[in-house]
Amino acid sequence: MKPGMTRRLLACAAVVAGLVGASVAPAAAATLKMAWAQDATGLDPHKQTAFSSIRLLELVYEPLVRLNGDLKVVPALATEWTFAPDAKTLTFKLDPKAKFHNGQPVTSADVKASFTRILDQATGAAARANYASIASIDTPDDRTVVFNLSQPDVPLLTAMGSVNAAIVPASEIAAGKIGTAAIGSGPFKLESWEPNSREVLKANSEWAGGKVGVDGIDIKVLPDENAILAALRAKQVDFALLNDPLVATLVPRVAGLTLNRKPVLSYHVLQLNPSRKPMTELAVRQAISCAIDRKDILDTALLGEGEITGPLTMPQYRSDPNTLFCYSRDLAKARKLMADAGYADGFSATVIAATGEPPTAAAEAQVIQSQLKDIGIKLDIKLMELNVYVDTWLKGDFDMAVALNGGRADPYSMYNRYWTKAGNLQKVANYIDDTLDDLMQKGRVETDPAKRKEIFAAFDRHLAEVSPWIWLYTGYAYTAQQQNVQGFVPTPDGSLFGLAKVTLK
Amino acid sequence: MNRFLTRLLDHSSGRIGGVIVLAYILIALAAQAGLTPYDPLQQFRIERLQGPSLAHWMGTDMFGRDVLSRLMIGIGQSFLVAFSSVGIAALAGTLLGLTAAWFGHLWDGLVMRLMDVLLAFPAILLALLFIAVVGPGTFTSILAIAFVYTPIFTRVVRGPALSLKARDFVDAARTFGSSTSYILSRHLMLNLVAPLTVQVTLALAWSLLTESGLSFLGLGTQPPASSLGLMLSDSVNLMEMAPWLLVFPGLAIMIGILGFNLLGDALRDILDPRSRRALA
Amino acid sequence: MNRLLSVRGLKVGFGRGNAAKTVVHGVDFDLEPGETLAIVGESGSGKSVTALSINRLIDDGGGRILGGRMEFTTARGEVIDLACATDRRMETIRGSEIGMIFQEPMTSLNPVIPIGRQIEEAFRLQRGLGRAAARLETLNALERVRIPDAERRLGYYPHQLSGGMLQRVMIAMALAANPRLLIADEPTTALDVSVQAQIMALLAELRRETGTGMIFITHDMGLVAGIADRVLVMIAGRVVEQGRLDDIFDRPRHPYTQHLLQAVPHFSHGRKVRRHMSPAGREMARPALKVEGLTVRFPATAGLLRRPVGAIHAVEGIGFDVMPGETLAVVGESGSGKSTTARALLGLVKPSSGTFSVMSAEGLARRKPMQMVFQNPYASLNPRLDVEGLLAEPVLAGGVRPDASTRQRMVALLERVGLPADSLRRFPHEFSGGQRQRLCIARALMVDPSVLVLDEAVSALDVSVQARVLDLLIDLQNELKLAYLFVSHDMAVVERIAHRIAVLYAGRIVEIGRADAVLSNPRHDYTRRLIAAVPTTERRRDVFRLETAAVPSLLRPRGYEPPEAVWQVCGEDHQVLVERAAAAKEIR
Amino acid sequence: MTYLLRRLITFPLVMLGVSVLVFVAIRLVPGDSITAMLGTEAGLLTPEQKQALAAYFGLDHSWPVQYGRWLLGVLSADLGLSVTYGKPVLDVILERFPLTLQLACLSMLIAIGIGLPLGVFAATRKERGSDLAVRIFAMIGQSTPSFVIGLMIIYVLSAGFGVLPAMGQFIPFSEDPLGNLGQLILPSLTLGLSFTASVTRISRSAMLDVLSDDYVRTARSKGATRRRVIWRHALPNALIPVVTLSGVEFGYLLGGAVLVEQIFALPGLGRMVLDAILQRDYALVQGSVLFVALNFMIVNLLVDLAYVMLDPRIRLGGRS
Repeated sequence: MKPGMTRRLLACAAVVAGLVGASVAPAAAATLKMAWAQDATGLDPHKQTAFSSIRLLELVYEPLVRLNGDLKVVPALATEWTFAPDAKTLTFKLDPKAKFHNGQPVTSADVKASFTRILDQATGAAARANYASIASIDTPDDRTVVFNLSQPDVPLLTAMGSVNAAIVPASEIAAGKIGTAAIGSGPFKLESWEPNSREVLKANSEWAGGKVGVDGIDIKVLPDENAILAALRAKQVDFALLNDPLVATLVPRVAGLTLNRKPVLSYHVLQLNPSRKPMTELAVRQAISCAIDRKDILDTALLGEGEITGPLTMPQYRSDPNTLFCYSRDLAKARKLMADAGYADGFSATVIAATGEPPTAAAEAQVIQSQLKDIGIKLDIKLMELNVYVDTWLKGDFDMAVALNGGRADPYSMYNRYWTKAGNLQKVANYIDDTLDDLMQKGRVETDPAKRKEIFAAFDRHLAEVSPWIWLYTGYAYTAQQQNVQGFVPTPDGSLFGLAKVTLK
Repeated sequence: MNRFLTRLLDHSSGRIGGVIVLAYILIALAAQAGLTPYDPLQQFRIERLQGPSLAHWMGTDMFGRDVLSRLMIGIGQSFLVAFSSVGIAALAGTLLGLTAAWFGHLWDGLVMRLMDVLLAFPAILLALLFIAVVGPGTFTSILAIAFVYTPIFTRVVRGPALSLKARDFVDAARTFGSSTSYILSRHLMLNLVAPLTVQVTLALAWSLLTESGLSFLGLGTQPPASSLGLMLSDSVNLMEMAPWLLVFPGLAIMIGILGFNLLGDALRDILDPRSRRALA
Repeated sequence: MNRLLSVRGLKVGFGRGNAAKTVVHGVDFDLEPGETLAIVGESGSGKSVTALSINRLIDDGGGRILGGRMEFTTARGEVIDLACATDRRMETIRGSEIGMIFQEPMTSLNPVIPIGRQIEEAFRLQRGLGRAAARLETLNALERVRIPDAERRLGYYPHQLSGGMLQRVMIAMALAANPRLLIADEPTTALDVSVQAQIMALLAELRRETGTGMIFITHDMGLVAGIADRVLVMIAGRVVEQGRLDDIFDRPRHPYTQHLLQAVPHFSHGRKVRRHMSPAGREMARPALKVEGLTVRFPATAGLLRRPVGAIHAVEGIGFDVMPGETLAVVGESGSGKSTTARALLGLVKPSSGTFSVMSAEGLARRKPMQMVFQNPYASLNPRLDVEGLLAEPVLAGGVRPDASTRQRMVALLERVGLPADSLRRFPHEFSGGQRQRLCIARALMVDPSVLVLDEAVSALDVSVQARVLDLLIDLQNELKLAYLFVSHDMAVVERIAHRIAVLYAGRIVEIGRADAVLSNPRHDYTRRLIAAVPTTERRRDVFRLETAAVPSLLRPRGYEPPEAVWQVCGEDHQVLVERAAAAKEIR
Repeated sequence: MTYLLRRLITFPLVMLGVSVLVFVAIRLVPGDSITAMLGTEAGLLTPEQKQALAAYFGLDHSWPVQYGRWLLGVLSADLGLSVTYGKPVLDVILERFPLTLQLACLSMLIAIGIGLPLGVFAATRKERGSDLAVRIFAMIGQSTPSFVIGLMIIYVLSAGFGVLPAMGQFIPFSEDPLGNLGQLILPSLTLGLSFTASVTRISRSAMLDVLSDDYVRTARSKGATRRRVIWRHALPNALIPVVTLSGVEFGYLLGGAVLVEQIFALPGLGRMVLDAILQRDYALVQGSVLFVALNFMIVNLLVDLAYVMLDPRIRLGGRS
């Protein structure tokens, strides 16, 4: 290339760079610029259950109580609460300072109206199942709400900490505007929302929870996580949510970027379908459990980004994985179990997984496939678009499924849907076990934390041993931030509520 | 046939394109026959994400699988998708275009409006919807790509078929009382081979691209099988950690498409009577 | 030195390296100012290449001048060697000193630019005129080439004008800068005979007026006789004979020139017609083909909803019969309906009314007793089938599986039409035009027809080849007692082969009868005009009359039925259509 | 002109076909709006709740009834309500469309602006070095998947220079012309590269064809220079296939350059349709596909119009 040519090319590049650079306009100093890959799918806090929606709604709406970084129940709209000893009445005192974004105070009438809405079948709130034990609601005064329960329900309190139990203005409910306008009482007001593109949040100066650290949050939806990383590099965003460990692990390599990782409640699991042969055989399921090398999957598919876990993933209830059945790979035992069950030559099965949800699903399936090959099980991987997967999953129409299932702060709320006889998702789990049902019911009634812990430890052990599913590990919730972002506290439920206290330097 | 081959070999881009395509086909066949350095599915998980070395010429992927072996198998897979989808589309398109041109009137209108409907659908959406309905996989992406290309082939065939229909030798055949099927197969089809061949090679290049695009969206070939597009999309997030995972399949796609394009250009030069006149 | 052009040892080749091929091997000639030189030759003789070499357009076509000199005297008296002038120099010579008109006026004008602008360009480029001045000049030029209504036609696009009009436009363009030399490369070959006559007349007149020297390239000796001062005959890139017109025509020395003048069909007003069948014999025999009231109309539609507005009466009430062993020539110009007639008989278009019947020699209607040979032997043979496949098709179409006897018949027929017996495995592109037409004839004869429809069957062939194919056709007719329906526009060819002639004009037969009668004593006005327009070697330096009669529109309103035809008999087997006006007069 | 009008008549017919196809196809995809919103939590719904949600999403009727209602709405320019956006479908589409339109226009500008001169240039230097160079460029441009180019550009810019076009939100040209161009120039380049390559190739071969036509020789015989012949005489004729190609490509681009929009995080129409499919926003999918189809056909009509402008043979019909 001639020198003149080079100069001209450079000049062109400079023009392009100038154009590109010019577009990175400095935003208002105290507005947090944020990016995530998946956007909320709706604004109705009672109906939206997807993580992507909840993360947004938590900044706008508030429930009565909230879970802190250690999953302890802490005040939100309610300043105090009491459980009757028989665990059949739950009383809340509301924060007198609490106000909705429209200026109205939050009263017990709003609480009653909100829960009435959740419990109304016509609303179609999926979270209703968690609050089904509420028989009636009394409002002795503006500040007091009394929930009368049809049966003892200790996990209810923790369940109240979900944004799915957010308190919305009774007037908005009456006007039928929930889901179209977001009037909550949370730290931020939703100023505009362009789904799958951007949202603008403004700090709520009248928030009862204290002063919000930033003037607002400007959220962009960048569907490709590489683009998020690039945007971080180019300082287009201050703060970002990341999903894919392959991308997240690159963050610390970039000067000036910090990666926050927090082990989460949701768990990666290989779901077996115990109603399908030969997974009906306990020995076969156990053999699979023994043949799986959880560390190996974690290291390969997630680059080691996670923690091996049993069924219970919350810190208070978690047991040492090494005490659980076959948590270190034992091929000899696995082969023997297979032989005992009459499947010495193995068998063929299909494992389903969703494309991109989690991003590691396909990789996990491939490692599992390779591991199970060692005991003669021939796995076919069937990747499905997420909704197709969910549809199939809900019908229980699979041999095995690679899944990332959501966790909850309370073991009962987390698992009653699968492992109690009346569980809503019994047909997904396809496994009925008296011991498990028994332990679950005990845990629901027991109010003493120490005893609850014992009950659920037994549950944990038994579940791992009968192996209807093969629990693998929990991953991390990742957020990445520039140096100027300070004070973010991540929580195991992946909540971004900590943004309320973040400041920009 | 021999004359044709000589002319192809005399044509510089035909020579290069032919060599590339032939090499790819040989690689694909060799891989099918098991002549890969390693089992492409074997996961050497302790050797994960290693760069190119003597043991693994193109390095290893995140499962410790040999990239070269997977590339070889992947070429076969991509070619399978490309050839089958284009084959189906060419067949369906030829049938529709030929009959539309020949019978005309209502049938022509019906077929062409239907093709308009398909063409008016954005191609990638058509493929997306199709795959969403049937579920992803090799066979589905073959059908999806075929689905997208059928209207294009229909148009490509209908035009020349219409002008062939008006040619004297077709008139001559009609004066002999030759049957419609005879005229369609011997007079029209035989003369459509040239434009079709050109279109087919170009469509092959396109479908290689489409296959990689579909795989990038997670809708193409399913793991652990490998195709060039899938290898590319799998490695996108590892781009910085393991660039060789992106570079080799990327190059393989580029060269493959280049091969088809060169071959297509050469065939156009050789088979197109217009350019032949220019040469004479 | 006042010679206009002096060419010495001109050698022209195409391609480079191994593929290099010389096509003109040393041509010499001189041209005086105002003189017309005719270069005569058949396709491949190098005549067009020679012409294109003079203004060096051969460079654009991939050719190269390999040697020789071409000394050209410009208007200012400079002498330049065109063989080695630079491209820039040539650009000032082309158009201003040397104008050129081409064979195909339809494709030689830019389809997307109005003709006015194309002519204007010539004025602006060569005479540096401004837009308004160029426009004025253009108008003058169009009037000079007798384009009526010139002002309006300036905005026309080429496709809106007929071939004759376009060739006038080309001439106007070529003469824009009053060049000293005009090269005309087969300027009338693509045109109808009466249009050809007009163009020739125009060229002659303009030459007289402007004193332009002209190189006229043609294959037609008849045209040469009309216009040339001197003649140069070429074969395969070499000059075989050149000299003054009269010397060449009266005392041709080279055998090829002799052949061109004698063996090739030239029109001679019915003096060379074939021996006729006696009228008595005609009445005795049963006609092989009998056509009555054949009418073909194409619906014409207009507007959004394709509202029918009437019909194109392409063929209107045609009737004739052809005896076994007899040739009926159907003559007419483009648009006269002669091809439509042929196509209707073969079932390629559906007649609106009328009947026809075909009888074989034995009086039995066979499955396919009528076969057709098309005009263009290049287009009527499927290029992807070998000869065996081509010849087998009529047999297959008859529902017979080709067997050994079919193959024998193929070989015999190939031999009969004069093709090598080993042709079966070869493909059409391996044959010359004449051979292909022989192949077409063999194909038509495969199923033993009694009637052969020959649609301009020799028009696309070189003149000397034409003669041989005509001889073959005549031999075959005598041998097999075939009835020919010979459709043609070429009076010279018709004179050679026809026993009887039907003249078609605007979809109707206007005159029909014995060939000698029709040709020597044409009675219908149109027939007379047509025959007058045919160039012959007998009329030297004859100036054609300039006239511009347009073919009437064939579009008729809905429900229009033409009046009954009234025939006037004017001799033994010779009748002529009485035109309506005349007929009305007679009845009165 | 009648030809164009006749084309217009087939519009509704094709649109009807498109509407039926998209309506049926999106409903054949397993998983519905409810599972799309709730994910696995949908399993917790009671039958009554399910019914309530089905009514909310408008899924509580048989397909023909749903289709009929939707079609009636469409006829009165009401494409229905998007459940994810909570807005009329038409509003959502019109919000997203400007970006895609601009992206497509810029890509086309780049493609024609670079491809056409390059193609013409190569044609006039057939078989020479520069022709070869152009052809190799065109080949490589056509052979590289656009997402690879896009990813490379993003990586090089962000890792190498720490700059990046503004992502995530569309900066309208009217508000910030420089910012708008800065945002769209790279995606347009990415998108336009293969388009440029095609235009180069098509214009080269069209030019070669035209240059061997008789009227080019005529123009030369008039004394026109090579340049004049190429630009004045040959180009208008060579443009016809280029227009065809551009029309088809432009139509596709309007349908959304999904991959490029995804990579550069641009909220365009293509990504919106993709999201709508994933979120089973039936009304939005139907509405936007219909919209895209309409665009495609309008572009085709424009191409026909361009033919008419370019080619008097179509404009004026046969001989007058």
